[in-house]
Amino acid sequence: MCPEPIPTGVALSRERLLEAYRTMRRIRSFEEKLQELVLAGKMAGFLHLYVGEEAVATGVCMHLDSRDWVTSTHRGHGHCIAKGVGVAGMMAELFGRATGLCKGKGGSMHIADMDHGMLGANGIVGAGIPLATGAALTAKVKRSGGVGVAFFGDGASNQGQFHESLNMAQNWKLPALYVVENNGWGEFTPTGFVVPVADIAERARSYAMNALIADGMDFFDVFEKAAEAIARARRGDGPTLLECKTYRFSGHYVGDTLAYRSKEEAEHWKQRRDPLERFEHRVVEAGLLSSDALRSADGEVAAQIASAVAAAEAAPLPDPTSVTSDVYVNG
Amino acid sequence: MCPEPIPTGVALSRERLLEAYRTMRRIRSFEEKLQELVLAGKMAGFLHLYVGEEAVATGVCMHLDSRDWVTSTHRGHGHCIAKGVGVAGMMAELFGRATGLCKGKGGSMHIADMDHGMLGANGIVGAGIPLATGAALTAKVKRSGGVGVAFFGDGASNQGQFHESLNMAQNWKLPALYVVENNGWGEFTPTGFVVPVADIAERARSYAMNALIADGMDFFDVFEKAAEAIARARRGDGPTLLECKTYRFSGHYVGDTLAYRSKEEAEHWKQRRDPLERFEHRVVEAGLLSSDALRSADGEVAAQIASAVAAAEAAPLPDPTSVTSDVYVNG
Amino acid sequence: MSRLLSTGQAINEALAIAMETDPDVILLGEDLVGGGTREVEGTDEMGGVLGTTKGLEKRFPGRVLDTPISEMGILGTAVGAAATGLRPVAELMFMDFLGVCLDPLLNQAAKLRYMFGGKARVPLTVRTVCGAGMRAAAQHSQSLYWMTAGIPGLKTVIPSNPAEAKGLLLAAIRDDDPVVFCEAKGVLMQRGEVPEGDFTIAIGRANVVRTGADVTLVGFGATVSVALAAADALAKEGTHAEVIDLRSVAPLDEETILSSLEKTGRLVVVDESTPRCSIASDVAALCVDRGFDFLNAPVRRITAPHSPVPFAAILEDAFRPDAARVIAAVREMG
Amino acid sequence: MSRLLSTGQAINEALAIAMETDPDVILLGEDLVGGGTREVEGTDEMGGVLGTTKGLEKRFPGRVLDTPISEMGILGTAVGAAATGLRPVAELMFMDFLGVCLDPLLNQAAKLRYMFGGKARVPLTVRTVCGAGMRAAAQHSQSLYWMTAGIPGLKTVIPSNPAEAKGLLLAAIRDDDPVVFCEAKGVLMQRGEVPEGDFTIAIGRANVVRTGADVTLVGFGATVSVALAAADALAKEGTHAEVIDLRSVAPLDEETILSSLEKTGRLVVVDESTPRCSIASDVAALCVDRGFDFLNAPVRRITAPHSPVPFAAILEDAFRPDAARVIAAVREMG
Ligand SMILES: Cc1ncc(C[n+]2csc(CCOP(=O)(O)OP(=O)(O)O)c2C)c(N)n1
Ligand SMILES: Cc1ncc(C[n+]2csc(CCOP(=O)(O)OP(=O)(O)O)c2C)c(N)n1
Ligand SMILES: [Mg+2]
Ligand SMILES: [Mg+2]
Repeated sequence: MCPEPIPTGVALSRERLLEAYRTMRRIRSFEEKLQELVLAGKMAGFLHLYVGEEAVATGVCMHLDSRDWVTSTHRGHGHCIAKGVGVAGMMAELFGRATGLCKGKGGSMHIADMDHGMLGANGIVGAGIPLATGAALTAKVKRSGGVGVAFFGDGASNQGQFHESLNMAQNWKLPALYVVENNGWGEFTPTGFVVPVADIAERARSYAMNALIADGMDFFDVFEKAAEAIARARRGDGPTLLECKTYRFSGHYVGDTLAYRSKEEAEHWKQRRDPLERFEHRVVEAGLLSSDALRSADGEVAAQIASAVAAAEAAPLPDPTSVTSDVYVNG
Repeated sequence: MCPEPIPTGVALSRERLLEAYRTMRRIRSFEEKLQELVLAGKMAGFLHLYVGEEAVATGVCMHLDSRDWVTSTHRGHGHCIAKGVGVAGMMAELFGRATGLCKGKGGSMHIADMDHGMLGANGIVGAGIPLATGAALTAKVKRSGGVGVAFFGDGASNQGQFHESLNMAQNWKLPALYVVENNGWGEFTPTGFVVPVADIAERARSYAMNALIADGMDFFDVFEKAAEAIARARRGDGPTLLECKTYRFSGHYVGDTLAYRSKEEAEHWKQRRDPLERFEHRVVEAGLLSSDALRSADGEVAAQIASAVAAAEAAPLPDPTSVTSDVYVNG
Repeated sequence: MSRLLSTGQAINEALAIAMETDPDVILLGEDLVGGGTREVEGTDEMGGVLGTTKGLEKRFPGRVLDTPISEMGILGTAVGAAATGLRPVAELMFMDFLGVCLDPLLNQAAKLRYMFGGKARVPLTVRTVCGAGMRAAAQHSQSLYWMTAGIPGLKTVIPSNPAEAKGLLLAAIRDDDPVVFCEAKGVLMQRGEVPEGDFTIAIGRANVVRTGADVTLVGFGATVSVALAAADALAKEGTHAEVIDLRSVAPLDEETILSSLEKTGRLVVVDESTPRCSIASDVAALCVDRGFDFLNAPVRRITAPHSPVPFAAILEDAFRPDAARVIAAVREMG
Repeated sequence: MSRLLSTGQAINEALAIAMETDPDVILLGEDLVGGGTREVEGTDEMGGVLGTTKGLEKRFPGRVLDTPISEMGILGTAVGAAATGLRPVAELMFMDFLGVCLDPLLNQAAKLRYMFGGKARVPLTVRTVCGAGMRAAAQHSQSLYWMTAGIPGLKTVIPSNPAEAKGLLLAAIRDDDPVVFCEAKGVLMQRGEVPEGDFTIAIGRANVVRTGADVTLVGFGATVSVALAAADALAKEGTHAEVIDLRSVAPLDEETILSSLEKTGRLVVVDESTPRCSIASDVAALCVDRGFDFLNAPVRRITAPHSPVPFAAILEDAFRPDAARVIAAVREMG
């Protein structure tokens, strides 16, 4: 396979390329570790893994900083990591420890980090979309220069909240970015069964909104399209719907038998489109990063995750009486 | 002003033309009577009048029969009348009498007649849309040949229920028709402030749905476009979004001061686009109906409405103990 | 100094003070300004369907936002804005419309702080109109405060007169938790003395509006006047009722209710909502739990029936709890 | 004849019988079939996230409809279909999702008949999963039956074991009013004896599952087993508890509760929902109203705390009502 060229619009330093790779690898390794822990009975809860979709969160979030907010979904670990949330706090949360990011109260579907502009995973499909719209409204009213970014799935584009939020954002020209991660499936149902248009980006027309489509398995393509959309938002020119075509390598949740999906389909994506492999192939061929540098990044990430697991396992459980705290600000 | 030609696709008998006129006139006169009654303090409740929009309900419902269902909105009297609901039962309902269509329990915003395929006005903007979708589902499952028709406003097209219903209808190729009555306003806010596209019909693209636009002030244009859409639905070829450009001559509700809207705008529509006048002008010029025939229809309608008012005023009030009946089927 | 104002005017005043004193306060909702063509000669803003927000856009340009008819979007956006630094006041035109926008309250505003381990604040206020009495029928007349009161993480308040409306609304806006502020139609139509200037009424504290030793009447929102009317009538028969205005239905001021019950031994709660899973049931359940030792008689709940709200005046009047039913309940207690 | 089935299997059986006996019964919801590519070699249907609807599409082609993730659309469409001649069973995957689809229940299904003066029927069933215990945290664990129970025009039932699930579901589907059928997670995980064939359990009637003269324990859904465990432990101390399984939380079988209370004079209600505006409050309020003369002790409500449902096992376990708390409450009554 010939190496695909890196888009000319993307000029990233060695440092930044390594950062992109490290983020994608961190997501991948984090998720793989979770799968192992759940199957071994060491971790409870419903976990939805982001494996295969790493380029999307990474390509978008590399443009974001402390002014910006992201909202996420049930499949939220990747967005957290890409937005800079630490894996130690995340791991402790998933283990239900007092040291977890949410003191063990949130778990995978509600993991959040207000200090890193991460306004939460969300267990309600579509519910993160208006939250990000609200973050964009704050940015606009306060003239912070920030952007509100909602990540959500193809399935979520069938929710009323999608429709209402995008319409409002366009009316108000909010600095918002709507990233639809079209991974071809909503639970066990293929997207084509429930979305009668080929491109979800088409839906932006209902709001006269700017739309872009990216190859969600290609960090560079996502990075480039997101750059355009975010610059537009920061300039005050309004929101964008960015569709990233992607695929989830694993089941809908850890434990999913995958009986509904053909092995061939999954193998095709894994063998041909793996975003980490594609990234590596291209940066190495282009002489931008060495394999050695990447392998040593892999090692760092692995160590980081191993230590997150060890720390989480050693951390204290929450005090049962804390079940009634944090309901209100005072008490 | 030269008479506009009647579309060649519309070949209606004298009988049917008179029926169309009578329906439009019945709606107009009914609404004007209500306005008079409310302002005179003889009738209570929130009344939203359909004056100016008569051609829409009439042009669509002339294609419907007893297999078909319509759902409506807060502005529902016109849809009732066009679907064949009797004005006597309607008037009694609006007077809150025991003889009303809904025994005085529904009132203007909930007027309904299951015997005439009228599944209710609706006080919740957008809520009639999935109800009509459900009626279309029944028609499909039971192979009744029927169609489910939802009438709703431009404002309702900003509701999540619009989005979710149209998407489902297209996925299932339901025999449904979605008629958006774009009258330029949602309460006191111009449509352009909250709908960023010029044509709401554009929104059909989000679902790869068939879309049509009609001049909602022209009976013939609505009739022709609705014919196409309903034939399509009955053939099993799926739903259509039909946008009718129209205007409400009166306020949002009876009592509205109309301070928010310029008099010139309203006068323009009333003077130039009145659907009854345009209809009359054309059928008379074309020699299809005589002015005399129309004036005698006016007289019949006026008498019918006067007798509906007299009967309603004389009718008994509901028994106060009936407040707790009809909550459940048994009791 | 106080003047006679309508509840709507008191609310307008509270909104202006909140916006004046905190630049983070914004308003959003349908037709809050209205009259989008107000640049057009001869047209004007409307200031909401009831005129409550009139003039605010002119005073605070860019901070009063007209929205599409998209309640889920409005409340969801408001939650996001609240969590990221604004202090939004969202308007839900009628409380019945909770049907189309419950999620931002139920699953977002109420839970973000808890789910995030105490690390978020959602200083959101939702203003909404509830209650029967305007011939607006089943979908524009419900008293659904029991739904929001039952959701942990939310607070729900309901003033019974214009002054309370002003003080409670200012408190709600400044509260760091999400608060649902209910404007009962029966109260919106009232006028009353309203103090000038900036003041708040504490959320979570009931108000004893009339003292008496024979029976406790608990009301809130529009039923406070019903309870007071009953108390007047009962006084003439020599029965002295203590009347409590809950002001806040969540949190519930249990202590004020219990200490009145301790004194009177008898209690009637008047609630204009339907009976099941109601504030009335909670008050009665409190009495038979923590107040058991004080009870000398059954606790009666005077509520609407378990029915939708009917349209016809004669039916709607039969639907609404009135003083006659309260008086009869007290008399029956002997 | 009866066999040991899981609650999910019992539900599957009830759905098959309902579809077999009435061609108007259809099912709709997300992933009810699933595996849209099931024509593809080597793939299969899923039959819902919990496998409850497995096999039904094959048996009743065209009558099990997979939907988009559009709960408002699903329920609204189901209401329209029910009013026009079908008898739909719609699935709401988790009851927490009421947040995004309350309107079709609150303002449509519950009210059409009344608003139309008794001239409509809405024979809709909504199947949904509620309750904590699966480490699914705040947005997938709520017990929101109090919300639907509070809405006039709806019925809400909740079985406590597989056999009840079968009989109540068949009754719900055949009922001409809209019924919300709650599948508590704690019950879904149970197995039990289930009679074969077609049978129904009357909606609105509670079941006395254990008789006793000392105290009444009222439970429903997952709390029936909690009450029974408490009754076992109390029996060892010589306290004989009567245990009532409500089966239906709306309508509420007041007579069965009151006649038990008349006998025992003491009552504890166990409800896994949060406390405010709960079924527990309604039961307590009933006791202090119509049951006042029977009461010998305070009525205790054993519920979850007024908090969202936490994720960590240790917190979720503390959140859920358990037998120990019931036992302690009874002991305290003396
Ligand atoms: C409102 C709501 N409906 C249904 C669900 C159950 N559910 C969780 S994830 C999911 C599929 C989501 O599909 P998509 O949006 O494409 O995201 P993906 O899982 O593919 O990343 C569903 C139906 C939910 N959590 N919330
Ligand atoms: C869910 C909901 N939101 C708000 C309202 C209040 N309301 C009643 S009519 C209306 C305007 C509707 O505009 P449109 O859909 O264009 O219909 P039109 O009145 O122009 O016929 C509004 C906002 C409502 N009834 N329901
Ligand atoms: Mg997907
Ligand atoms: Mg309009």
